[in-house]
Amino acid sequence: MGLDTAWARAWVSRSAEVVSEHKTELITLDREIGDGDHGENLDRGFTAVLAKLDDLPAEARPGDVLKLVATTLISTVGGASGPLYGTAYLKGAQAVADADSLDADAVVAFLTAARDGVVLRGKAEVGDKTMIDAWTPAVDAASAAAQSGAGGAEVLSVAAEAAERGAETTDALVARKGRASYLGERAIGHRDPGAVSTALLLRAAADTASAS
Amino acid sequence: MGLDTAWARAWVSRSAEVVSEHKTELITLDREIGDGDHGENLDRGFTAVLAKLDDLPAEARPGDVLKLVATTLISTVGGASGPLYGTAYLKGAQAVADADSLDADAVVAFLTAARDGVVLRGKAEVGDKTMIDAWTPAVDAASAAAQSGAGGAEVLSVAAEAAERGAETTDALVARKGRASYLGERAIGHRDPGAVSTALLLRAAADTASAS
Amino acid sequence: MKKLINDPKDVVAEALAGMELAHPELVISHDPAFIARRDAPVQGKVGLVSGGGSGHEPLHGGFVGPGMLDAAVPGPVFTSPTPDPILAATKAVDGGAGVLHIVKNYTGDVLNFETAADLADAEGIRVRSVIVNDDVAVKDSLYTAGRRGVAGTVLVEKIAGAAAERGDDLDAVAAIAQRVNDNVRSMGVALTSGIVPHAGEPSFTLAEDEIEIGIGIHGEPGRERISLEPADAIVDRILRPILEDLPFSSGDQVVLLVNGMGGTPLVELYVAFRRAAEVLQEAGITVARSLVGNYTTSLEMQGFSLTVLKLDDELTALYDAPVQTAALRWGR
Amino acid sequence: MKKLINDPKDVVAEALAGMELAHPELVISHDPAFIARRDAPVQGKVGLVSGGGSGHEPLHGGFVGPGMLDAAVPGPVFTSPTPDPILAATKAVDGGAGVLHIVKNYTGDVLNFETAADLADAEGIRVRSVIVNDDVAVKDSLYTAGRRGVAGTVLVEKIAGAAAERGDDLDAVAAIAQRVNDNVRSMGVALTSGIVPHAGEPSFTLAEDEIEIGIGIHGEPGRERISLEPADAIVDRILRPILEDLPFSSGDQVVLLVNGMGGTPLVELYVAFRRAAEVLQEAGITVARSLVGNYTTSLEMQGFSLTVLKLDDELTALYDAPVQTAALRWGR
Ligand SMILES: Nc1ncnc2c1ncn2[C@@H]1O[C@H](COP(=O)(O)OP(=O)(O)O)[C@@H](O)[C@H]1O
Ligand SMILES: Nc1ncnc2c1ncn2[C@@H]1O[C@H](COP(=O)(O)OP(=O)(O)O)[C@@H](O)[C@H]1O
Ligand SMILES: [Mg+2]
Ligand SMILES: [Mg+2]
Ligand SMILES: [Mg+2]
Ligand SMILES: [Mg+2]
Repeated sequence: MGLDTAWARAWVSRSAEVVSEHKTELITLDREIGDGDHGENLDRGFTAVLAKLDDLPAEARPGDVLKLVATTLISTVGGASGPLYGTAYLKGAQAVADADSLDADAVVAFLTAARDGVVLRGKAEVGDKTMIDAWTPAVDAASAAAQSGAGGAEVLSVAAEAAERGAETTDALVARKGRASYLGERAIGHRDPGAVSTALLLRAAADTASAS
Repeated sequence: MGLDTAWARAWVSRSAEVVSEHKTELITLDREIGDGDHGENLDRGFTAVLAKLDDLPAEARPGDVLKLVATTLISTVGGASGPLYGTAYLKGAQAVADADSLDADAVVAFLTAARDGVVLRGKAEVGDKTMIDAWTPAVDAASAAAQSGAGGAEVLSVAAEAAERGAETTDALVARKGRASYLGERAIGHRDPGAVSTALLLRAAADTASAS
Repeated sequence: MKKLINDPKDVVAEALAGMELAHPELVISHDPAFIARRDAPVQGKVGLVSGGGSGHEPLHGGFVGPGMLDAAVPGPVFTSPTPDPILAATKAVDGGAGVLHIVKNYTGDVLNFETAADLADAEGIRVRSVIVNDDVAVKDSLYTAGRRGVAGTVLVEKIAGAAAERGDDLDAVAAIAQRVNDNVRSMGVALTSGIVPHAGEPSFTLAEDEIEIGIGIHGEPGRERISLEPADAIVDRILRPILEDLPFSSGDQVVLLVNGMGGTPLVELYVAFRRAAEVLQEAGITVARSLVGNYTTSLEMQGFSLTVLKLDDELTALYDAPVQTAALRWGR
Repeated sequence: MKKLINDPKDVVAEALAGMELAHPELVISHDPAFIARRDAPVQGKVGLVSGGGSGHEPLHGGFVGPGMLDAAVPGPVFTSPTPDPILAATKAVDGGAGVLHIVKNYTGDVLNFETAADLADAEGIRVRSVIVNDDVAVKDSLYTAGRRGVAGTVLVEKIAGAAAERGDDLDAVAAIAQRVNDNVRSMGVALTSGIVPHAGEPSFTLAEDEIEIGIGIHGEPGRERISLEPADAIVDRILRPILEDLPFSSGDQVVLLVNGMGGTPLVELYVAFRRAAEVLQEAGITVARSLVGNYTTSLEMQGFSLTVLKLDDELTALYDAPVQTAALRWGR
């Protein structure tokens, strides 16, 4: 079995679990440098996605699952992260729309399109202390791994690892996008909640991929 | 020298001093069962009276001094005590308008008219926990003393003594007039600020009378 | 104490100066202090004067203008003004048809307005007074200074103002004001206390989970101190004594005023309005007119009051008549 | 936390229900949640939609009505609404002349309105957006999410609303809204923090003698935290950056808005207004129009903001044009 629709469904289920498990942590991170709702927002979103998953037809492709995630997050999350994650999944889904199953190149295409979607909407660069600080290292590591011949699951694992490292790098940064940017130097020493949730979601992707 | 205009002026000066000395005490009493402004109100009033005292013509009678106190208190004190004390001095002044000097009967007439003025405006009875609980015992004691032949200064001294005892009786009472009435049983154990200020003013009258 | 003030003793004078700069349609007299309509006195119209201690804004100054008050007399914070400014305001707005004093039932207010009325009378101005006492929280009014005047005052001022504007004579305007008072009932609740500037500390203290049911607008004690409850339960608790008092009955048309005490967010007042309107509906009472907002405040107190006025056709028409003041405007 | 609510998660829905009962002149859609003029869509008129997190009332729902907004979209407290209700409101008010979105500059609001605009566009409705960013407290806007939209939003909504009402086309209304934004500057100060219902604790904490200069309306940090000062000193401190920013100059005519953050008594707002007006006068700037009150709040936060809008003849005429909403009414 490859990274097919069953995997995509499994990823969504695992994402909902992970977000719920880390809800309080994400809220706390967001309270420190934002407005304390990031965990609440994502949890509301993924709970809604989960509820809609059963409505998908049996013949749905991975891209259809990802598109459902996109539209549901957009219409339920609100705040900054709703449209950003929504666009990420939407653009990523479009990049793999025709695939019945994702190979390493498709995974890279998905991640790249997702990251580009976030940048398109949010205009953040690496170093701005946003979720981009997790997404971009993940994309870079994934494409390097794919080029050296890794399979889809391994590419996701490398991406998750890079996203986690990327999230850690936000500790030292002053924010230049999002609410944390008003804090100036006071944001230093705190981890960006969106970067942390990005790493959690990619880790969920990798875990479900290696179990497939 | 009897209770002439010089005495009336001395009484006013002493009243201003006494009110200022006891301002904080009156505020504290009023804070406990009212709104904490009684000392402030009276101090503002007697300061204004003092400032106007010099404008009185040399030929002014005691009644003219007392009328000046009345109109000035009315126009500067505000709250409940302004019109009440104002009416007291106004009616009292009218009762002794023709006298160049107050004998014992005139003192009784002054006190009676003053007390009746307060009742006319405020409609309180003895036992309602108001300044009437000081005024009425003072009137009663004064007229008894005058009937037994006491002089004006002695009558005032007896009145002050009775007002002080009267103020003390308010400790045990539930209020039925003024702001303290909303407290119900919670007013018990607190002394009425207006009864205390009445006793202070009558004591000032007695002290300056015996020094005249 | 954190307040946006300079010297506590200057608060009222400086706020008046601010009103003067902000509202060119008003005339401000600084000493004696009162606020009047620019076109006062309106010849042939009954003049309406209200006033009382400051700290309840927009009451009364925010209700001066066509269709409502001709003048408002602000005393020091929570302290009745003396008769002098009341007299001055009365003279300033007398257009020959006499003047109605609208007075909240507090001993200080009543006595100072009474004295001013006597003095105006001595100067040949006819004055009538209506005492507003809509607060049902005060139960045994025979054994107290009587029911307090609270947010119902706004409705008395609005409706009497409309009666004066349409040309009613002094007795008729006074009768309308009295009819509003007879048909309006209010009760309030405090979540926190306000702070009088010159006192510098809260007027009373409530524990972190306590609220005072039946609070007065100067922080006077109410009926009971209870633990914080959901908004709906609080609304039910203060609406019942209001409805039982008049009594209101099925088929009545009412004005429902949900009045903020100063420090409660508008979003919460609407939550309370919702419940109060629902309860009235269930009782067969039609909420014909609604007001939600800070109209009779107690400085920064958190809390609210409910006011219900039973309408008849005439009161409804007068309520609907145009009004143009800083804090209440409609029609025209 | 003492709040007049039931379940924190129901606050916005219950307040909407309250608005529906209190304001028959509005239409309330509950799911998706938005507030619209009863007569929407007005054929041939540009529709105006604004919205954002709740907790800033009367912004935006209190400004729906003739002469101002056609619809307002309330998100959860302090959280942007999603595109769905924004889209629904946009469709509900499109009278064929297109719709203007007035959006406060917060990443969440901007992105969700952007998405809604895209979706509306896909359905054949022309949408233009104006981002309001009047808060001068944010200094280095290149290195932040940019200046925040605060109380100046009220003036953008009022004046653009008047332009739409007089029949301007979409581009013209958008240009007027943009011109207001270009000429309006604000800055605020907090004495205390508000409490978000679902958070249950203050958004930030200030010591008993501290104030935050340059506060955002969600409690975002400002320029500095200083010791409490007299009102005049605070006004001077926040008025200077406003005046320097545009810059305003002698001879200018302005609107001066003294906006309460929710928990500051009106009497204190007038004290602040007095000082601000005096300082402007001394600088040769004429306060041609004034607003004092709670217009863009932050729940029960104590504090205030100053907003100054430089007028020209057209903006003045549009400002003066009739407006009939729950929280702003004049003319007609
Ligand atoms: N312009 C942006 N580009 C990329 N990510 C952003 C941007 N603005 C905010 N974010 C991300 O969004 C996260 C906050 O999301 P959330 O708390 O759900 O929304 P809000 O800030 O509206 O409350 C931040 O931690 C950050 O990672
Ligand atoms: N109806 C009344 N009759 C007599 N005295 C009264 C009455 N009401 C109040 N008082 C007196 O006035 C005093 C309070 O005066 P003050 O604090 O100056 O006025 P206010 O109550 O308006 O703040 C009370 O202590 C009481 O003695
Ligand atoms: Mg957040
Ligand atoms: Mg007192
Ligand atoms: Mg008092
Ligand atoms: Mg948020």
